[in-house]
Amino acid sequence: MSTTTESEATYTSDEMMSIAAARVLRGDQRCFVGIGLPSTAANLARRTHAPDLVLVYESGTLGSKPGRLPASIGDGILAETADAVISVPEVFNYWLQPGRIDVGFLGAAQLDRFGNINTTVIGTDYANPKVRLPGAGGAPEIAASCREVFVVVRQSRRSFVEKVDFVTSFGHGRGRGDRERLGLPGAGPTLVITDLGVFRPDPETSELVLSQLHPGVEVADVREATGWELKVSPELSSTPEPTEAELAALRALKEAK
Amino acid sequence: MSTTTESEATYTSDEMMSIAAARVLRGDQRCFVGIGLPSTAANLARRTHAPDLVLVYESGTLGSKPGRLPASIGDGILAETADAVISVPEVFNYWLQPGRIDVGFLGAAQLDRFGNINTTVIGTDYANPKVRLPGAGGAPEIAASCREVFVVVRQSRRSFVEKVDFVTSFGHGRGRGDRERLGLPGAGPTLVITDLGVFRPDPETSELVLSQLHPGVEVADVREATGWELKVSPELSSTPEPTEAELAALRALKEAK
Amino acid sequence: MADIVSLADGVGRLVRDGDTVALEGFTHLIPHAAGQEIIRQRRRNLTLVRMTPDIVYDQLIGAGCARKLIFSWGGNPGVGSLHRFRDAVQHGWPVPLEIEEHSHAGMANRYVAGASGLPFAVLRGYSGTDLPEHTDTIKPITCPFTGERLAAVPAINPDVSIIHAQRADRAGNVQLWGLVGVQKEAVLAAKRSLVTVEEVVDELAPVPGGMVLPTWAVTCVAEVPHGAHPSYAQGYYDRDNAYYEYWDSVGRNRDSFEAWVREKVLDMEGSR
Amino acid sequence: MADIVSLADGVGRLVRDGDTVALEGFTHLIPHAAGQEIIRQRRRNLTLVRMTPDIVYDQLIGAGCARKLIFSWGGNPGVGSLHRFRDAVQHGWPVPLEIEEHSHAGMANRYVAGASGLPFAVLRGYSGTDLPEHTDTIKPITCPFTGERLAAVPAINPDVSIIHAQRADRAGNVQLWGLVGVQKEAVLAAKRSLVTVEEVVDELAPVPGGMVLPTWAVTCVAEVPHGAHPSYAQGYYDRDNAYYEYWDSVGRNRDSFEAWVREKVLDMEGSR
Repeated sequence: MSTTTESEATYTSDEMMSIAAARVLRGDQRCFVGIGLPSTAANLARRTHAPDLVLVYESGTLGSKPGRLPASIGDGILAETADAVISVPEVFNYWLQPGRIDVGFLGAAQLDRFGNINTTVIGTDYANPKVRLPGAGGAPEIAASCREVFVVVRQSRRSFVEKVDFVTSFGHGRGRGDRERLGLPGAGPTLVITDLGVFRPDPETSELVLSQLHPGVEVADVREATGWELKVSPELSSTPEPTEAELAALRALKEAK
Repeated sequence: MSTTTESEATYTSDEMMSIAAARVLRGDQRCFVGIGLPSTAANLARRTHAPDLVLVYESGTLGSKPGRLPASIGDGILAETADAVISVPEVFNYWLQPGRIDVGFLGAAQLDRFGNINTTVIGTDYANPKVRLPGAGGAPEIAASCREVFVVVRQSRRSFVEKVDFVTSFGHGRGRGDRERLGLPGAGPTLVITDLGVFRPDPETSELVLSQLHPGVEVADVREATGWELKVSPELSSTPEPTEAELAALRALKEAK
Repeated sequence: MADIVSLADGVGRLVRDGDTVALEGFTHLIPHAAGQEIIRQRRRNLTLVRMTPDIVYDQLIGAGCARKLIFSWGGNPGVGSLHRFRDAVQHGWPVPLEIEEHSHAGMANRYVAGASGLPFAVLRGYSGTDLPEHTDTIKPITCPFTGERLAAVPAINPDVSIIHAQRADRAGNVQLWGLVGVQKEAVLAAKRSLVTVEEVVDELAPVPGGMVLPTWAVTCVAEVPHGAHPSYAQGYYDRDNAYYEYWDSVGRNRDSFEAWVREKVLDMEGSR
Repeated sequence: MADIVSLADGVGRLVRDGDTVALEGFTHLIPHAAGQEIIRQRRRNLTLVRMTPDIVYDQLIGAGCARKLIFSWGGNPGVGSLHRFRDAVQHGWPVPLEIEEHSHAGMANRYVAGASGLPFAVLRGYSGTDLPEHTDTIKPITCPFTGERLAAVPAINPDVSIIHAQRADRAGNVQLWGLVGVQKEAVLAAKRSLVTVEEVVDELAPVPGGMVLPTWAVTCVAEVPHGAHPSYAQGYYDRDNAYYEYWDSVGRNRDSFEAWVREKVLDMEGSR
């Protein structure tokens, strides 16, 4: 999906999504980075307003500073530019599990009303799925152990569903208090960034609520692309347009080899 | 204790002990080396008949090849000459615990009739010991997990006792079958080398039996230095005298800085 | 002491029909050549274990070598789906594929337990997810000191583990560096192991970030230059990102896949 | 991000009366200077944790800083006994010392659990020994898959861990190499940490066998050249074996020890 707004700068909705996602990261944070959209956003943040952001990849790198987008989660550039390279068991046991990471930045195939994530199967019969997806990877424990979780996902009725077919990574369960009941240390998904806007859990119910609209997007567009009866925050705001600097940094990152 | 035999070569009983202990190691073995007498014996074996003997130290070295006797279990020379240097948790978890080490070579403050080792306290009141010894170190799990255990100890009525005051490292318990009942994977102490002779567990009872006398030592001398009613193997043999080459290698090892 | 053998001899000696086989290498040093040799030797009914069954296992699964897959993430990294894996799970082609599915944290800890000679590992994992409902190798365990509930997973102890490394010396000591993933654990957890290496050298000069697996912890070493391609070997060659795209087109259809297996694997018999 | 501080400030800020304090360094990189600074600042009622309480803890115990010791081997390596430790255990001098005694394998795993955010660790340990009878932090645990019985030990999570390393950069990233013992685990298990280093440098050049602790995993770094003496710092200075012999003569008697503390520690106030 590629749209153009009326503003002077021409950019795609994917670019808006990556830029909006990058903006939510701060330089004093440690971010556990999933590959794909999260990695683009985290690297963009490092190239723009958050040069000190610490990137942690599950392939075993602490503090990677890649000069281009890694092609995979284990791209050699992640190891070559890291402060420390460690084994995969150590990443999960010594660094993720004890809650040392501020932000877990995840993607999703399906995301539901309470921020639960599915990357396992489409269809409710696990043994005979409609579509077999890649599976869990590091996500279940990232979603459990990071202080908070940001999700970046392209939004549609297929991806934004009332209830995920399979809970690969626990968000807010069926509502407020479910994480506490399970003893999960982190706050779970506190931000969901899509190509249409930004969602936050309602503090009372933990249901995802539209809190920010990207330029040129209407609430009706978002409802159209949401598989549940969407609630809109009374303080709905607008995402500032991408700056020239943000767009230039994003495009340079994607073009660099 | 320093004695001289009638043979031409002049050597101490400690030298005989170290040489007898070195002789029992083979080049195709991996040996977990305790510091002190075991380390002297294992390094002597590498310098004489068993150059391929793999030395593992609990400080985290696999395949150390020190050119002199290490002054402690973490002497820098052990790391500098090792095939691999690893963390202390890894030594115990990945290398000792799964039974990868053929021989555990231990010392003892007290050793009893069934090869149980005490390096914790002298006296039977743990809270108010007569003598507080250093404690367990790596020995309990070395004694449990190595395929077999060799013990090298200076023999006296104080060190060779009917029953140790404290079981720091399990030998054969109170007799045959006790190791199996505990599910211990290794064979336990199969050889005890002292400054007087060599002892092996009786295959029926697991009681330590005198099987070999060092030159110039009489059975009566050994009985005198044993705190239980000593049994002597019907196949009692004599330890061959140290060769000139063995003595030269041992002395060179001790003198090298 | 490890034996230095050819790749064909190493696979022939160590991998048997019905074995549980782990090929590890986390994005780096993936033992692709060894995987293709297993296809070439027509092994069957394997239980394949791997955290990230990417192209290397798509090939083995498509070639019908596997009856079961134990894994935590099955995709073509940076590209998309594994079509042979999906076809096997969704349609049982060419043979049905049983799956046992974990998270990375769970799989990593299963290897750690295997390498440590323990029957299980403990982690904070799987809470609130649907995985324990479908995977019976995830069980609760209670801390005997605090009463807290955690997850337990059983050790993985493959019959044979295969990894790729940069170098070995002539005695069979293996050296690898860069991202080391879970390779040490995979080798130490296994009953037998095969390490393919870029080269066998006289001496292993120390390398920052390097690790050495002593020869006595490895069964066989085979010199297989470029043996990780299309994955990469730090210090030797880069990842062939175009191949990962190419694989998407090969793997997408049964026909194109079968043509590939015939031409690029089976007909290459004896070429190593 | 770690703060770069003086040794006196680091100890002053991080070590409080009654704390559980771990000084680690397995024969190599033992943080002796930091130990003496704790004596100089007259900390009391500490629970000291250390696998090998050698000279560094003999000094702290003799100076009356400790009420409890958690350990696995207490001796003067290569020399003999720790006289101050023995005097405290056998005669309660200068204050009674409670002990909690483990094996190395148990202590190492307690640190691993602490570093991993787990409440306990599992090992094959202590079987048939008298340790579990006297140490209530050893309990049995049953494998939920095989039914096998193993030992469980609780995590160690010190209030503060102190280690010595070769170098740090100006951002507070710490680099150490050679025997690395259980130092990483000790730091990661602790609520706060102090790393003394031989030198603070502009850039940490990679070193074979080296490990880096990122600045955000450390609380304070203090430059303390020769801070491991009489232990050693690989690449900087050798072990002072004569000092270990000398310590035997100092520690043997209360008088000689007290003279040593006065002259070599307390009167050196502000010298760092």
